[in-house]
Amino acid sequence: MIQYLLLLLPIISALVIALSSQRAAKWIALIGSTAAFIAATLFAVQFPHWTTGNFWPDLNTTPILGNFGVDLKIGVDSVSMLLVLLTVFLTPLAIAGSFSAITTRVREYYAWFMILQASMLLAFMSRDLIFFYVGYEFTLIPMFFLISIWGGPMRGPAAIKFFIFTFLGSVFTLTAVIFVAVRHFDSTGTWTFAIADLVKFSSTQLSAREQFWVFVGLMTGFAIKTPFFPTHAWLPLAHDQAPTGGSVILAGILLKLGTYGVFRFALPMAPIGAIECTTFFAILGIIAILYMGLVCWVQTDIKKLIAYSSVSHMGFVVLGLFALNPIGLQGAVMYMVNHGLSTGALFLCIGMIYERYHTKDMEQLGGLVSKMPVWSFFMIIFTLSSVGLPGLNGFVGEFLCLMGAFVAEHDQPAGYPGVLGPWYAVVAAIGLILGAMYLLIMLRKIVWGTLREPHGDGHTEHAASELPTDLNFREIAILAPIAVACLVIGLYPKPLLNAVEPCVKEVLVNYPAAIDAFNAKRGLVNPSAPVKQAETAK
Amino acid sequence: MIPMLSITDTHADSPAHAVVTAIVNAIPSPELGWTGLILLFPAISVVLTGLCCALRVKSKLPGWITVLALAGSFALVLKLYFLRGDAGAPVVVHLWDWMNFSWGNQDKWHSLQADVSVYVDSLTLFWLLFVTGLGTLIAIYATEYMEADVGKGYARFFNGVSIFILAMCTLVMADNLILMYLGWEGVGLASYLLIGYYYKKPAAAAAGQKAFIVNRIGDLGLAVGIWLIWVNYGTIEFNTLFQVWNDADRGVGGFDKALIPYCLMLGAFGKSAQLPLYVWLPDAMEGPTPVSALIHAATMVTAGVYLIARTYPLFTLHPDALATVAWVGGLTAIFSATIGMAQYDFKRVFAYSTISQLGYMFMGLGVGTTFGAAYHTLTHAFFKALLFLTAGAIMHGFAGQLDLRKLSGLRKVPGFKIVSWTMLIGCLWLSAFPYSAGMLSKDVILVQALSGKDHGFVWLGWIGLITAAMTAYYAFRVWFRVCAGPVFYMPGEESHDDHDAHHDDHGAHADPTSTTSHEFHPHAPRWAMNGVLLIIMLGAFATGIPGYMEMRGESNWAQVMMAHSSAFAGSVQAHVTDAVNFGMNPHQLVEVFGTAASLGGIAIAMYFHLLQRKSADKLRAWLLAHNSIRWIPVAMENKWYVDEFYHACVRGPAWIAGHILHFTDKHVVDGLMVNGIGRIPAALGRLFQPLYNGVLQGYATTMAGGAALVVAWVVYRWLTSGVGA
Amino acid sequence: MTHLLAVSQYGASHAVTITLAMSALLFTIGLVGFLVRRNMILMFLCTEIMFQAAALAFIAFGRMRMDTGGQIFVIFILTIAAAEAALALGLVILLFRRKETLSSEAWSELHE
Amino acid sequence: MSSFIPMGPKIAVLTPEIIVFGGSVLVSIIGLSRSKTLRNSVPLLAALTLLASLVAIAFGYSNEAAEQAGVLMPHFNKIIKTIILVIGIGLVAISVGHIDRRMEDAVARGATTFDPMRVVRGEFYAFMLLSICGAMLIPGSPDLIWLFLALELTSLPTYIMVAMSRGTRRAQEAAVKYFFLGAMSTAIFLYGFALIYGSTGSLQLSTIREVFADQVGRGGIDTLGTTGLILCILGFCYKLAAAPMHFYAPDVYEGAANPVTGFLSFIPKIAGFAALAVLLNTVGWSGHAGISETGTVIGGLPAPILATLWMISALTMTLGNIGALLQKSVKRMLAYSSISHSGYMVLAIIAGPGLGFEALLFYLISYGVTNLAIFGALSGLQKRGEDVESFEELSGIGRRYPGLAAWLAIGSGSLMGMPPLLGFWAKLMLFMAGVQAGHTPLVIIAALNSAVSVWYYLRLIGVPTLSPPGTSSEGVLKGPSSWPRFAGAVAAFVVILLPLFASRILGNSAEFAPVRPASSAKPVPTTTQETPREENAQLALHCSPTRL
Repeated sequence: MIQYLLLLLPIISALVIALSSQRAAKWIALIGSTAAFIAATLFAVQFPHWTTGNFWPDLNTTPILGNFGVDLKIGVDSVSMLLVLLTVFLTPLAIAGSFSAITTRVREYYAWFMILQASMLLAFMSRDLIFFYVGYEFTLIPMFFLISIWGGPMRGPAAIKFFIFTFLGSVFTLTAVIFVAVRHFDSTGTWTFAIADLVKFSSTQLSAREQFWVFVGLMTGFAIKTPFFPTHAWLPLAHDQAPTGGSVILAGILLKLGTYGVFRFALPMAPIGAIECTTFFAILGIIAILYMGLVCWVQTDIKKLIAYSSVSHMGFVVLGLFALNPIGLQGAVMYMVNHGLSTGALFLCIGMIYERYHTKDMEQLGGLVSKMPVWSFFMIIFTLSSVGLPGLNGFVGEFLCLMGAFVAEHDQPAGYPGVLGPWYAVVAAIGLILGAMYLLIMLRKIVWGTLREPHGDGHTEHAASELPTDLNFREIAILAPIAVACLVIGLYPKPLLNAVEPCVKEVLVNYPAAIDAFNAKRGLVNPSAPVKQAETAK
Repeated sequence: MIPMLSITDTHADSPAHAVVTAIVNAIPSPELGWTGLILLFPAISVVLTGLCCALRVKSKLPGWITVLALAGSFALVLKLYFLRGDAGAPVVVHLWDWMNFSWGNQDKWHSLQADVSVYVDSLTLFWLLFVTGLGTLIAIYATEYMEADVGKGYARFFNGVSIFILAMCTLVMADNLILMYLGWEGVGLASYLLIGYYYKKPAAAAAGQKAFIVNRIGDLGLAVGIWLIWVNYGTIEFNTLFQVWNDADRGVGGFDKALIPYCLMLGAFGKSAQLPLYVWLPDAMEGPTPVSALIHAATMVTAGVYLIARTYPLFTLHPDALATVAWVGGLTAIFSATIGMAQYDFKRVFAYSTISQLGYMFMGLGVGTTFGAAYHTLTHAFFKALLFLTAGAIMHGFAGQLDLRKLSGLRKVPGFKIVSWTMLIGCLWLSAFPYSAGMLSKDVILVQALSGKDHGFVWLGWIGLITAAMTAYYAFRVWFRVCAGPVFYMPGEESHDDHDAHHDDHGAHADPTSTTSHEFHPHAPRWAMNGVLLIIMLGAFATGIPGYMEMRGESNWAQVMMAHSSAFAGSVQAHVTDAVNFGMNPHQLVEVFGTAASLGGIAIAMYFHLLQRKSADKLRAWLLAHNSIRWIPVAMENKWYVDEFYHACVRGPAWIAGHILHFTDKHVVDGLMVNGIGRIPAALGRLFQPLYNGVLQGYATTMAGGAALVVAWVVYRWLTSGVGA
Repeated sequence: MTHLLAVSQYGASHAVTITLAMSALLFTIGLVGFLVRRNMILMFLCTEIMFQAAALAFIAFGRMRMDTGGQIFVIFILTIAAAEAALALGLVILLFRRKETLSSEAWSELHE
Repeated sequence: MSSFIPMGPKIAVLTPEIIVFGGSVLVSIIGLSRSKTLRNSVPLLAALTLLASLVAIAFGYSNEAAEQAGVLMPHFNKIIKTIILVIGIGLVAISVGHIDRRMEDAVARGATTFDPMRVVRGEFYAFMLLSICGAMLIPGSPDLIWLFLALELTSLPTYIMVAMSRGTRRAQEAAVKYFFLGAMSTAIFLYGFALIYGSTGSLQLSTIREVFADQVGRGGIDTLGTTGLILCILGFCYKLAAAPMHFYAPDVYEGAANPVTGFLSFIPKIAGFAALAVLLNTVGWSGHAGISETGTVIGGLPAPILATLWMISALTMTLGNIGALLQKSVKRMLAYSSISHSGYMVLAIIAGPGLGFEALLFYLISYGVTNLAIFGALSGLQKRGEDVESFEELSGIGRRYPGLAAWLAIGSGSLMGMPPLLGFWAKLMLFMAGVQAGHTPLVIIAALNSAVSVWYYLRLIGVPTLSPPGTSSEGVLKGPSSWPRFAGAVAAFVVILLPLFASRILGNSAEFAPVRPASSAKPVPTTTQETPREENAQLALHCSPTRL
């Protein structure tokens, strides 16, 4: 039962907040989310099985639609656990980051925040596809309110667009899931939505055509959520308009739901379909990297810049995922975690600036290092992490994603042949340059140079009175843990890599043979392929 | 094959256990395990200076912390050197696991092993010696140079320096390519932070950014090189890599393999400011001068040379790879020399001369003498550091004045004696004055080039000789202008003392040009700066020793160190042949023409810049007056418009593309596609809206009609499919 | 019509066929009338015609099948028709009181 | 042909309906009472009647007895009746305080005296109960006459309810439209009945089923029967508010008073679906419909029927959703939404017994409860004694009445299929049923449609909670009675909490016997391969382990 505690904590906090006073709300939220963090950390330490890729040992189930195999099964393996830890780590920080920014409808804000956390945790911890979907989808509701109540001037359209587009995608995902479950029922006679069963069934029993459509269906939802290149239109607006805390969660965790879905469901469930689409999605990833890199370059709004950069960064994840080899997948998982940390922190930094100057326009801000050295320090650290500077966390994922794509050739002797190849990685790696370019330009404009502040302090009277020129203790206490995490992961990612490894192997279990067969069809024979796989291709 | 000493780790299971293991491994082992401490000292310095920064320490404490840490590293390096000697076996010390994971087993291609491990062979030691040694000296120099910033940017500066030394040591001590990449980018970061040290100057901020971005282009090459190496050899650890290369895979390979040297080359060219990617280095002079001396002259920019020397065996994978290196080096040398001849900012002159000298080093690598390249790196590190530090002392004394037309006769200005004379040594060494260390190292390269048989290396040798003459000219152009001649000086536009004040915000200060030399009192360097200058000068003399030994055909430590490292392993080290030009063998040729070039260059400089200063202007005017040749000075003074070229051809189109794509994103992807799709349902709804007109008969008709349509459809399906009733 | 005639495998007489045709015709008349007339009373009568067309069909089929069910059904149809008539007339009177017109077009306030 | 069934057991099975009928009589009399207390107890009485009927079902209904009494789908019958009664109680609750509102006000103020000729409360609840009674009779219909009468019993009172729900011209216009178009649709399915009778020669549904099975065995249902079935389906579409017979719905829903709209969007719909199930039971879902996407032969409705329903389903959900996008009136929007939900549910009908019917029932429960939450909230508000109808009037009422805004939001979330609310599980079941029946394309259309629907449901969530209060929402106050709001609250909680007990509910409905095997138990004739059909039979067994 202990695993439910993690889910219940935020829900209970939300209820308590809803019944509490406006003043106490934020503290209750902070305590609740910190408790969730402590609980998750304790679980992580107490049940270290996740590091070896196993789930929590006592996989209890609570049947909901029992006769249709929909059971509330909670458990984590290492990838889930990493994302759970990311969630519980970022949420208290995002809550603390909202203390001074949220002045209206305070209770509602924090209550929604806690509900958001619960639903994200559900999505990451569920071992049942339907409950994954429940968590995945329900995040929309709190996020919708967070954006449309406490967002910027364009909050209405932003929230609606965000909601409708992600909903539109996820109905396809749901249909694909149902399709697999029904086919499972057709051939075995039992209903189940357990991830392990469906993955096993789908990857081995479905025909190539079915797998293709299942994959397309699943990806439609995940691609919009992630977002992949042409489906990213909701993202800049939503990120830009969301309140700081919302942006942090949106960029830090919600986007990971999409890539987590790809990793956990789309790839393992439909290997043949995935292989057929690999080139397509990899190219989308590359387009995202380059296209968004260029778009970022011409942004004048910091928050929009970071928002667009998220799309670009997610391109790396996509590339890593579709490398379909351990290096790429490891990289993708690392990138998910690291992007959550660094982009989340960047949004927090921007929020702190916005609270002081009420502008996010880079043309109006400049040279802040001379006024806010502490803030600038953090900003530089997180930007560099985002740039992918080795030694900070961003590098690990980025390098591995690209390397994964690079080595994903048909004759790769590593036992994991791939469909992509060096050219994909080389073209995508131009994104490294673009990333450095737009992020450093941002730094140059707002951190370095001569001090520029928005004209007329008329806007700043509410906030300026409360907040000191540079960061206060609370704000430092928010950013410092993330900075430490960035550095630690950057210098010692080994435990994470070790933990993720079994998961990655599990995802890839059906791939080498299928890829060899696929490549053989294209006339690319893998000399080191085992002989037996001619028939497994069918 | 290569004996190694490896302290292997136990593979960690739990995070906590892993941390403990890492710490245990970092503790010096009875043998050479303490090698890792070379990295630890700068790391401690980074932390401590960072703390000083946070606590706003208002003393020179951070400076001395750095100096101590660097000196500690240097002492360890020396100890290591004396313990191991010139030709010791590589030392591998595992510190902790980094990006290390495997699938299947730990074999090649089945794992990616990039740990934080130290790999020290003689090549590493060679670099470490001057990196830590010069680092320490320059740090001492900087404690005085930066004293105006105490309490402001002082700690930040030394933090940057510590980061740099840490990253540079990581770079040269890395046991694998990815860790090397960490160091590679780390020095880039330090460079970025230090170039932008005077962050209020937009030019400084822009220069730092430019350095980072241009370097990133090179880094891209390095990254691709790393991936290619992994694809082809299944490992990125130097030890294993060289073993594989030695055992089985020697020589030219397929396309994949042939690309490796070119990718690595790109990285090296970026970091070492070679031809297509050199543009960042001149701008990098915006940084404080000790930084220019340490990073942008002596150490960091030689990382490219180090990279090629380190992976030298791989450069045999394509027959033209080394030739490309040589030619790029040679062309860079002469190209940047032409620009150096026409610059008025003497720090920039030195910057171009750095690029040019780096070109020599690459030429050396390319024509097959890694010893020459490494030796030139060493000599260059000393004399160029010396030049920059003297330049720094002058800037320090004259409020940032860098224009060689506005300073003259400094050797007679009180307090600037040591500066002037050490600068003279630097200039002599730079202009390859006969039997100076600069000449000795350059000669090794040129002799090798002139004795080359293919790839037109002979021509390269001649280019080298011509460049030598140009080098001598611009080096002494600076010295004769600044240190010789009548005493005259104008202070610079900004005294870097008060860069934190808002001096350029309101124009409250008087026009700087109106500040005459009468009101201005030069600020003479004190013991730290002068002492460091003298020590480095001595060092510059000392660097000649291996050259003399080499000249006399004796084996010397530099030669031995190169020969026992990967820079030699199985390489194509050619021997000097007896090719004859003008009746002379290459040795004689270089001796004669080199001397002539050096002395000729100095003589011309003396004429134009000491004896007849007016005639320089006249020559310029004459050149400008003739349309057919006026492009020469214009182009040289404008650096051949390379920046503009990049701006127009690379940055511009990309920037326009960015705008176009942004527009597309907003109006086509979002506006047309997404919103368009979003509008479809409502538009369809509007299409059907007239049917709900509120009239009873209308509804009845529509219903009946709709029913009829459904029936019609069913009948149609029925007729066409034939299935069913 | 050919399809209708095809059912005569059960031995339907010509009379049945004609009755069925009559029923179809009646239904069509009712439907068309319902669609084209604006007077609410007439419209209601048209629905009654459609009802009776169905009733006629029931009788015809009952005859064809020699089954009494059809005729029983007709009684219920008549009952329901009567109930509907009562309802319709009540409604029409209510509306007439309101607007002094029987035209259905007068009642098109609710629309898009 | 028709087996003789003694009267006694039949009446015993009909006890619930008889109770409701008796209640309607009682209510109509008490409504005329001069005693205010008695008058006010009318809704309570109606609700108690329904409760009594519910008790009668819970304790007095057995599947065996019903089967003895000639009910073709006994368990389905029971569940449908239960749903109707439970939701019916809610519908009674949300209509409290609406009828005769002005009259009662005037009496209370002393402006007028009570005049039994001018009050309609008694009749209103009587009609409500009658209509519910009619709907309850449908799923157990043994023959066409019964079905016809039950359908008419369901619809005729609703015409009057619309007219009397409020005295406005709009209500009368709605009534006239509803009535005339309803009469037309009745004529259409009546003619369909006639054709079915002509094709099979019987009014007994069991006999019809046998004859149809026989016809299928000889190559397919004949033209007459097919035409009759299609006409019936089209006629029933009117009750479902399904395309192409849905055009009346927006106007009528808008014109009627809020509680009546709530009634109209549920009772006729469930009646229509029950009728459709009863009718289609005669042709069965085990015929052959064609080749599924996955290449296996799937059983299903006869091809023309399937084609009709497929088209109706796709059209209905699409037209409903795109229509709803443009509305300014909440009620019109809800009308279109109701249309689109009919479209989804037709999908369940297509999927057939087993999973399909379970999905249908679950969806009906979900839709009914959710509807109660929304209409409860709407009926709980008033503006100068009138119904609240437009989005503008709801703008920002969440500030003053957070509860009502929450019920609206929860209801909307459930209707759009937002997990973990009830509507999501219903839709999940529905999609599962659709996919299992091999209609993945239709499921995809449905999925797309539910994505489209998000737009307008979001408005219903957003306008009360997020928009600033406007001029037209200022006068909006709580209604005179708190029962509608209470019913809405209960329904909203059910929407949230019921999923936790979904297992139990579905566990029950899984037992219902959808189709009784034809007495002669003929093997289903095959025109294609044998083996897949065998699998298919296996499949059916899996669907309903206990019921065959």
